[in-house]
Amino acid sequence: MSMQQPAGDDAKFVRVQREDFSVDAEINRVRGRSKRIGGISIFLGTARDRSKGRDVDRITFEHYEGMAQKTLREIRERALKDFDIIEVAILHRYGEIGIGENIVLIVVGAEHRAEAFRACTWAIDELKRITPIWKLEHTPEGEVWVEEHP
Amino acid sequence: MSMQQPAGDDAKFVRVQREDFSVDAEINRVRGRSKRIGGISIFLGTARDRSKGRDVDRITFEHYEGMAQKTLREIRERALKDFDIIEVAILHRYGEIGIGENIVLIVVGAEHRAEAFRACTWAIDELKRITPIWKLEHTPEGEVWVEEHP
Amino acid sequence: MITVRLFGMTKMLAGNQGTLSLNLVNGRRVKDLVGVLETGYPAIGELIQKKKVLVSVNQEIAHEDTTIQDGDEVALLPPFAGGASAGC
Amino acid sequence: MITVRLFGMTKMLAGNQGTLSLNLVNGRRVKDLVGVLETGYPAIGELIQKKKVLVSVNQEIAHEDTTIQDGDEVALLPPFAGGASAGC
Repeated sequence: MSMQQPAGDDAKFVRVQREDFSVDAEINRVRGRSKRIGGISIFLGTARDRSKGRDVDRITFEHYEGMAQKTLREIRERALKDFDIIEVAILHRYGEIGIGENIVLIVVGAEHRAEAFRACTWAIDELKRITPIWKLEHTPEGEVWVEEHP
Repeated sequence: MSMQQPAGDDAKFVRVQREDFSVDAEINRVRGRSKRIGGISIFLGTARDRSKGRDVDRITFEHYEGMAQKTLREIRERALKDFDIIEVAILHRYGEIGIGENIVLIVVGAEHRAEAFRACTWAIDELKRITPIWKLEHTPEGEVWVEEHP
Repeated sequence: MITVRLFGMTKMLAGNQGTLSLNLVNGRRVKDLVGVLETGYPAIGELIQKKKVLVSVNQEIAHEDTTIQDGDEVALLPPFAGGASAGC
Repeated sequence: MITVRLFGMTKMLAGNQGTLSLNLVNGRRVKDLVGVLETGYPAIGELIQKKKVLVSVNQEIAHEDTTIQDGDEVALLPPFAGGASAGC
């Protein structure tokens, strides 16, 4: 597979960034794709104050720059191919994230809601399964690199 | 059943309104409920330009004031009781709505994403099934009151 | 006199009247109301018979034997269509 | 010399070094790299043997027989944990 970054849609609809994002802005980007869109399913992951029985003060996300983006682009492309949907946006933040803050966003626009929901649940499951992103939880007892079993 | 409007949360989390809404604002209302929220599932319904093979120019929604709100409050209460979720917001617009615009929003906050998705799909299905809201589609050939079979 | 609220296609079928004022002379149950409607608005009566249009009393779905009291809020509810575009 | 990128817990296990420079003297395959790691960083070697840590070559998950060429981008990937809070 080529290491070159494809230009265009990928950069608009797939991003790994330090800054927070606006859900409304991402929805508008997705719905701008087609007037056929009637159902938009969205997943927003936020930082909880508890994890496996531990209190959590904040979380730091680390990602493999390049491979993380490539993986998310592949998830977007497979979602567009395998589901009857019109567009999907995938964003993940990195760096330090406080409790209650946004971490990850999936926005799927489709003609009909059933496919939007199906693609959205698939995309977040797949993101957790294969994307090289890691999480350090800061707890009152110290810092823990988290191993997830989704 | 009493015809009195319960005060408090209902008015914040269940609304039928003419004005557009901000998804970010509704998400913030839901996530403000608890720092335990880690997964937020959202459904946004928007106005498509096609319906059953017809072109659609715009849509007018009519609702039964009072009964529509009561029904949505009951959906919220049943969702909170029947699913392992923390909060749910349900909004529906009425009046004239242009193509691409927001119509309906469901925001479900839970500790875990699976229950958030389950409750969100249930809530939009139930909304369509039992809420006294009607839709007039404006097409190039005239106006049609839509009968939906979900 | 009973005041009946109309919405959507039932309002259209009644010449865009938002309410009807009806006299229930032969009984106070929903089926008596339907009988009166069948006379004045046969198209609406047929939709109720086919269960396409529901009758509500005090914002609850009613059945043919539900009694209508003076002052009750009665409405005819065509098929619901909330929640965005057709089949969204 | 092969440069290996480290992340998360593998970086921590290597004393917070973000990269390791390793000499592959007995072969150019991923299993040869793992052999070298087992000597210098036994905790990391064990995680790779248990398949808790994956090896990637040029941003693709590699297998023990994948050949490593000069200039390849090699990385050790601990269990992924993207996508919000544990079990969200």
